[in-house]
Amino acid sequence: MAERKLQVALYWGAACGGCDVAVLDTNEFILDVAAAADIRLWPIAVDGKYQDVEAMDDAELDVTLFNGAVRNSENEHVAKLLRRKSKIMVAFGTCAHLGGIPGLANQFSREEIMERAYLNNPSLEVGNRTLPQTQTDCAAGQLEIPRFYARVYRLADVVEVDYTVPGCPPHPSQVKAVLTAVVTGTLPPRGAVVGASERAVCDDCPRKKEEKRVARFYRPWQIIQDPERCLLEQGILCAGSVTRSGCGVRCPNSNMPCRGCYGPLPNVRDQGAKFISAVSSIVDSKDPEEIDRILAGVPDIMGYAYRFGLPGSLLQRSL
Amino acid sequence: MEERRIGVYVCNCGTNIAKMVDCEAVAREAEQLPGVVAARSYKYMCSNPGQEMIQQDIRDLKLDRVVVAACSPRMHELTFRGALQGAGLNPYFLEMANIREQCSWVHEDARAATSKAAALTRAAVKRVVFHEPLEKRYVDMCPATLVIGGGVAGITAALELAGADQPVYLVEREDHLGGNVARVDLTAPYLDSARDILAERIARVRENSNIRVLLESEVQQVTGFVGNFTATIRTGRDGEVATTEARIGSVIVCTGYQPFDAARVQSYGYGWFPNVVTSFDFERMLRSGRIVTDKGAPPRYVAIVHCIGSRSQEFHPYCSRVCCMTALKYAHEAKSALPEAYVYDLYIDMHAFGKGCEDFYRRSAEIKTIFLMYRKGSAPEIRQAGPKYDCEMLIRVNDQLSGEEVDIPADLVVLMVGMESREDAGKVARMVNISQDKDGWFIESHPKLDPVATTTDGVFIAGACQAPKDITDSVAQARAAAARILGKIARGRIEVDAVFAEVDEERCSGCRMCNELCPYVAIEYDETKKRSHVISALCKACGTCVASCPSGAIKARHFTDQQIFAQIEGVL
Amino acid sequence: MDFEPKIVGFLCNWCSYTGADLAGTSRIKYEPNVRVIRVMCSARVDPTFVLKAFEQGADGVLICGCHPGDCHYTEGNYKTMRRFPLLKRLLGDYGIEPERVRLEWVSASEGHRFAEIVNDMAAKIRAMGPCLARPALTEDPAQR
Amino acid sequence: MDAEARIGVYLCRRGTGIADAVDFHAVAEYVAKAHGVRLVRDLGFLPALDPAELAAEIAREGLDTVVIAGDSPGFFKPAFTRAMADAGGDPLRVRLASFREHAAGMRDATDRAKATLACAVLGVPYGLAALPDTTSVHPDTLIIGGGVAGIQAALEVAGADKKVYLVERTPTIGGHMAMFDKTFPTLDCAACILTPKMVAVGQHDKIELMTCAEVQEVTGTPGSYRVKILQRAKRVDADACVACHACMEVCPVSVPSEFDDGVTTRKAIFMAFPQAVPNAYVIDAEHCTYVQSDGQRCGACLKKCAKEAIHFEETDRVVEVEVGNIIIATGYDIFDARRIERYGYGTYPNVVTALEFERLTNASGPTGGAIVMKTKKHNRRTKQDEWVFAPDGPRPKSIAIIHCVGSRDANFNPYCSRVCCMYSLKFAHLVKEKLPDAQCYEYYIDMRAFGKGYEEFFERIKEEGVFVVRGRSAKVTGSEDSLVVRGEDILSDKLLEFPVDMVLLAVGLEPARGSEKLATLLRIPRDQDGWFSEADYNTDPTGTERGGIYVAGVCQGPKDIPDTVAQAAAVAARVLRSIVSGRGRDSRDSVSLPEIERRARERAGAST
Amino acid sequence: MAILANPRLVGELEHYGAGDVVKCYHCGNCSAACPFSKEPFIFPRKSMRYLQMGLEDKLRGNLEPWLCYYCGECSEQCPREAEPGEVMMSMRRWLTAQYDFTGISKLFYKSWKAELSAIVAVALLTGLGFWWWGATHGDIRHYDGPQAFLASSFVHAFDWIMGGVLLALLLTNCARMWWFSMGRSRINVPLTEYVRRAWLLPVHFLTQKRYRECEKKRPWAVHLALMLSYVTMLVLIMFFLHAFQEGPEISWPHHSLGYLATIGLIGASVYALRGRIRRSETHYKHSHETDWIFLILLLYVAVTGIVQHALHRFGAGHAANILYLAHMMGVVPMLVLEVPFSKWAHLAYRPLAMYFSELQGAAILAREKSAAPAVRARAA
Repeated sequence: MAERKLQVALYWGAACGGCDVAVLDTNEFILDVAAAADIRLWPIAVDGKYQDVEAMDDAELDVTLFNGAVRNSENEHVAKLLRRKSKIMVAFGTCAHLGGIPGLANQFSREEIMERAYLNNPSLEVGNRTLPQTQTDCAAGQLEIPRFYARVYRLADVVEVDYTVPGCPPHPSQVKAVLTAVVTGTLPPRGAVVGASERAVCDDCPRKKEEKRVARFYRPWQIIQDPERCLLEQGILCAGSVTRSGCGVRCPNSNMPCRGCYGPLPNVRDQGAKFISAVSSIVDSKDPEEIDRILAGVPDIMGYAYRFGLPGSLLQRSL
Repeated sequence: MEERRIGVYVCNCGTNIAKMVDCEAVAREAEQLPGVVAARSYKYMCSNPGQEMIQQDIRDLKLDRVVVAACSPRMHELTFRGALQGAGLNPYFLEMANIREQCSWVHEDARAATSKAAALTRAAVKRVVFHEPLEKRYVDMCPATLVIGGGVAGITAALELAGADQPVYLVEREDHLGGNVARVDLTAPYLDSARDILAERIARVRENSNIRVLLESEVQQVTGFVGNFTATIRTGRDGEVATTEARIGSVIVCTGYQPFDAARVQSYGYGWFPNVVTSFDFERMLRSGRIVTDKGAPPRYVAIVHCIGSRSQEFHPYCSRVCCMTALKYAHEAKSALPEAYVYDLYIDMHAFGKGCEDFYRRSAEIKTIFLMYRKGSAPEIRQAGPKYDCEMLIRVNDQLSGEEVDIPADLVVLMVGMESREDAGKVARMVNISQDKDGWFIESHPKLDPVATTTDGVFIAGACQAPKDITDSVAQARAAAARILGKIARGRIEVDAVFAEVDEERCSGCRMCNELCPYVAIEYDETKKRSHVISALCKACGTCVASCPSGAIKARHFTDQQIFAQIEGVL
Repeated sequence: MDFEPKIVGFLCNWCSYTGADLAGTSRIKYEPNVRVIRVMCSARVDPTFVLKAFEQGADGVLICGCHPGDCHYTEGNYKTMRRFPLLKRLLGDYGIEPERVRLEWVSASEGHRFAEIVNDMAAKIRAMGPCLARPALTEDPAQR
Repeated sequence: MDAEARIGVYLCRRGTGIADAVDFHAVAEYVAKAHGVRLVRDLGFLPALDPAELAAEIAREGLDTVVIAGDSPGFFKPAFTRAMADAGGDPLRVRLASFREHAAGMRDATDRAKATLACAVLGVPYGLAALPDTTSVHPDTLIIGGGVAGIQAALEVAGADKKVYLVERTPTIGGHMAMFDKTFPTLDCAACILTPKMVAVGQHDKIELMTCAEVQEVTGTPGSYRVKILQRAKRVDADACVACHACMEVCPVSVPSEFDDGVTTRKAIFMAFPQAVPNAYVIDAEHCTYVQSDGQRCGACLKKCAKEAIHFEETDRVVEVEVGNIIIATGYDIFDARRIERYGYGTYPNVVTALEFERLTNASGPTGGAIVMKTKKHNRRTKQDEWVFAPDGPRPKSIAIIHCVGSRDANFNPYCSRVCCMYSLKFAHLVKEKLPDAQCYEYYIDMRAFGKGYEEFFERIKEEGVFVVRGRSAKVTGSEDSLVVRGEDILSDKLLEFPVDMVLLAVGLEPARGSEKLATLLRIPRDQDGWFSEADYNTDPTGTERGGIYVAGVCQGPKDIPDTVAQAAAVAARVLRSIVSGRGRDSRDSVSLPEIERRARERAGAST
Repeated sequence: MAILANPRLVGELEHYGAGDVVKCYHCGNCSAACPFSKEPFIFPRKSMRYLQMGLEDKLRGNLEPWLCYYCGECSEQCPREAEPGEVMMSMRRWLTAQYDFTGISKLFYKSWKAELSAIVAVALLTGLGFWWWGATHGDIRHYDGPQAFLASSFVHAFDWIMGGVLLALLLTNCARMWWFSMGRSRINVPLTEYVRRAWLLPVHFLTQKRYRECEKKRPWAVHLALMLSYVTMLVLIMFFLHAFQEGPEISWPHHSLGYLATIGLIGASVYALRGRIRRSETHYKHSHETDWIFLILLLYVAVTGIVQHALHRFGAGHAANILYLAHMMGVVPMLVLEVPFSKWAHLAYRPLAMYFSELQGAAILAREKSAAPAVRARAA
């Protein structure tokens, strides 16, 4: 095995590029990667064409780190292509894992999104009514651009995923961990989440946890928080308890509540549902009106519950 | 997952189910489900042959899971669990589909009912796949009992337990024992002295070293679980307050009733007319030997009005059960103390149902009590009599027996106030975790076959706190409660249900979300391990913590997410 | 064929399930649209169950518990009560009409009430038509 | 004891049976000698007393305490209390010495009366002074009667790991409740709640169930009774029998079914009902051709039984057991409606009793629960026309339910049977449920809907459109297929003559046959109506005069199911109490008069 | 307007024998059991209710007690042993007292001693008066003829005077009865109806036909025999006294009737007395003092009458005269005291009540028919 260099592809679907940055954030480790592996596809850093990939034998690639969600036909096409060419398909980062921030678009229909982006956007030139078309005839012939799907999918919705590396973006240490595991052949059983904890962020969170009773919810900027005490107990909607740890408690350590990017814990099917269940359970009132009043302090419930995972939720999208 | 071998049994319940549900079709449909190796329908699944059929199949077909589609699991789940156990299968490998109470009995469209029954059965099959073997556990039974309320029921229960040499804490709020019976002079229908009855029992209570009587005391808190409760009892009034911590195994709630407030019924003018009194006011008069009007003269006309606050749309719909006989007792007593007086008795239906009661009713008539029957809902009206009458008041009543509206003279009107649940019954209910019905009475575990137990293990109810009751019925109930407790004491240990919640410490992140949610304080947080865990004996398996655990680290045994998901899939 | 809604009912063991049983023992008739899943307490009803039901094709979900103050587990139903507003809002955001999810208090003595609730809910949902959550999930990949 | 006490003793009679058993003259002489007694007056049979006269006498004699003694002294108490208050005395110092309470059925009623009076004079509760001594207790218990009371008591006692013998006269336990369809007011099905309990009894390893058995002789003393039980031959081995019905199918004998109250027939080899416990066939020797012919004829079942469970050679045998406690739970029989000719029961086929109707409405009954009228069928065997309930029989269009049949009636049973009102309402509901168009009339005197949820049930029945007629109907006239019920509707002031298709007689309850014999056997008293007398109405509704013998359920007086169950459990408390503590109580008559006197004096001394 | 209840009425009626009325718990069995109880007169329960409650006016205007013949069916079935039959009987006594304006009737019913004293007084007065007249106007040894001790002309004159007084008393009482039951009541019966149905009066009087509707026929037969005997005898004496006084040969057309009547009187009164002593039938179970007095008096009069007659026919004129005195000492009190003031008054009241009730019933039913079809619909 040692003679043959590892064949690696990195690809981004509907993504912000943060995951790729996270790979680069491994700093000099990337050189070790380069030494140990051939990076066969990495659109952000390496020139490469789809034809090259198509030309590969099936399973020629050892591993593909696929970040980003599946938003359009190109994403799906490439995902399927890479799946065919790879021995191991890794959903890399929250977008691939659960849909991520792009997944929030699942609250809206394709038409609403198009309308918002191309017709009804304050940054557009007045009067412009141009909408992207999948096929456009021009001087060069017929141009084809990918079809914009009705909703966002997780990578797992379109192809079989072998491993998942959660995080928005994954912590550089996870990137190291997963690549090391591939190189050393110490991968866990298929289907596992790699590089993250089996417990919630709270487990790693150093803040002091006591009685959980909340009589009012606050946005982080609304109060001066106690840096020692559990944010939720202070009324700040922290998703740490419903979120897999592995991030190093970066947000709470920065006095910001956890937003849940690492996704639900292994035994939890729907992160958002659990989030509202847990958070509302600790509302300190038995009076229906007061309960309503307290819970009114929770803004944008969909956004809070599924900031990183609407396509991964049970219902996946709004109707 | 290994392949399951599931048996499905569809009960016809005579025609109870079969009339509306095509049981055979339900069985045939179930047969198609994965894992199902046998599906049968039978006339009475709960009968001995029915149970034996299941047991036979378990042995012959090596079943490892059983689904019974029959009546409500509240009815026969235990029966069938017993059957499984009898065949050597873990009793929790059973799931029931309720196709009678919630299907055949409530639907009129046989096709829809059958398809619903099939869905419910399918859900049960899907669920049972995930059932886990559970074992019952045993905990110690503390022989001491806490009796809350020192009325006749409480005293009886205490004496019964103490008579078997078991320690009892008898807690009474007042400074004396006896409760409402202590306010009564004689008892119906044999006109025995209530005072004598109590004197004897109280003397026995005092002489019994097993009974610790705590007067002027209130139970503040009851924690723990069956066999192992701890009660905090606060004794004394404002000044000197002592607190007793008692370790007890059972609780009998005998908090009794409170009389209905007669002033709430406008037409009787209680509180307005000085000579309109309640039954308890009248008892006081009888006990003092001074039955007089506000003018100090013995009344010439005594009127007794039944059903004050009872059997009414406006106040309490129920019958208070004892007032009729008490009213007849008053008729006797009034005739005895005031031989010249005329006694009227205004009733709706005469509830003289107990032993000796009909005879007492007859004798009340023989001593010339004049009975008038008024209609439920049209209460008699009382007004001041003018100077031309030789009486204080006139009662206008539409007598149902003659069809005439008559005025009857009255110098003294006795209102038979009904019983209502005590104002603070809710507090007691919450303290010992029992429920109240719409009228505030404590709810028994089963109205027919378990009239003294409650849905909370180790907590019993006796006497008029469960529903209006006379002395003899209260006494019987108090003893019945004592029987339950003695039975447990005799066995020395108690079975604790195998169904409870448990924390998977491998998954618990110590977020402490659940800690405050548990009403039984069954969840303990380990500061050193930074993990929570459930004290299973305290757990009542409600599942609150399970639903809220953000990590999914708490499992409700027998109600796991997986099982319920499967069930959801099944019903749809 | 006429649309017959499927309603999943989560009933607490002590009050509502008993109440529904009472409807049965009293032979009170109601629509067969509800399929009951028994839980020990309404507080066991994880919002996930509700989403799961819609995912599986339910047209409505009914959660019944003891009346506030009556809970067999003292205050489990208050927890249900607390969870419900956010759940409703979440479902609203999902685009599921509020009439499709109901939280009702049904005591052990309210067989009639249970029947009325079921009938009312069945009628309303029947008028609304099927819930589209499941069809949306099972759409044809070609239609993406 | 107050040395200066001035006590007046008044003897009075109200004319109950107990008064006759007591020698009032002797009692008066006895009490006159008691310390502090200044006045003894025998008032005889006065209907009422004049408080003014009494007050004058109390003042004249300077009495500070009055003791009223007699068979029902309570009646005179208010008069004396008033007299005491009027005379300026302490109204609380009026004491009662009731002979009724403590003298019922005693060997020497006069001695008991004396003792009661002695205690009252000393101001000591009789119950304390006369408390029987403790005895040691055998841990086993005998329960006579396998109805719901017996079942409940058995399960309670056995649940504490104590041995129970449950003796039942018929081939199955379950009693009347097993025959019922629904129970009021919740309408849950009786069998559904009872059969699991029956199964539990049958399966319990601490309960020795003896069906077809009767108690024959009881000897011994409280805490250790030796009981001879006659175990009648069942002639079928219950363990071997699998209740396959094969034997029944070939049995040529057909007799009215007791379980269906005679509305259907059964065979000579039979099982009372499919859920019977023990779930096995028995042979009714009285009707079995084989047994009656000494094995000369028939024997068809014997040949048919594949499991060879039938043993005709089996004979009655006597089993002797020793027990510490005996619980009587023999229940009731229903009033024989034939005794009231004017209702036409036995004459008109469609005049039926409540129990027959109970079987008719029962899903396991002759019509599968359909309410039908009786139709004429020709019986080929007897060559006679018979009126039977056939499943396809015509549905009645109107049904009248007559309450208080045999109850609340000086000519029959003066007492109220307590359950008839509610079961009648239940029937009305069932009629309305099963035949919504049928008219249903309830003829009642007082609607005794007193229990938890009962009144609400009554309201519901009225809403369902049942006509409630306040007035007992007096007669049923008509012919085989048309009936007229004549009764007064008091509330509407009308004399109603309704033509109806069916009349349902709400027959009352009577002590079970044989309870007289049992009372003699156990030496416990019965009241004037034949129910077993409880030790004390208020405070000991389940005890009897004899130590270690208890009554539970209807055999003590009519009762509904919840009250029966509560009582059965209450008895279990007594039994368990004695077993757990190892101490029982001797019979009430074990304490002699001098002993009671001695203890009362001791207590009186102790209390001052 | 509500009526004021009078709790004392029950106590009052106790004197008339209605003591058991308090036991009634109004099951309605009696009204349904009674063969006469028909719309709109449903009894005896309702009457018992008026009594229990002390609705005196209602009771006073109540004709129902007169509709009852005391067959005893109600009392036998009564579950409370409230003796409705006897209560109706006592109400008849009370009503008799109410109709009587003199108050004598009330006195007699409340005190048997008063009645007995009055009888003895009247008997003595009669005896003395007749003795004086006889002694001054004739010879005790002569039964008839000019020397007759008590000539039929004299007796006849006396009869007619006494008859006139009795009739006056009875008629006023009957008028009062009419006033209580018909005149005062709000049910208006036109005069033409009174005339149209007047034939009912003699029919009921002579046939007692309603009594025959009772299930038991024997009481009716006995009662009819007694009644017819009495009337026969009364008519014979009032109009054919001379035929009786003549003799000693027997005037068969008159005497045969007289013998029959005597047999009827003696037979029926002996039967009734024996029944009351043995309490053989329900309606004999309870006996008011006035019942005894009446029966004994009746028997006495009948026996003295026939013995006197025999003596006369056998020529023992002396003895016959003495016995005649004794006979008259019975007859006069019986007629002047029993007829207007006691049990015998029902001879007039009962047929009147039948007559009135028919009128009233027709009026009530007609009114109900027009006023409340809904009520009837429900009953149907």
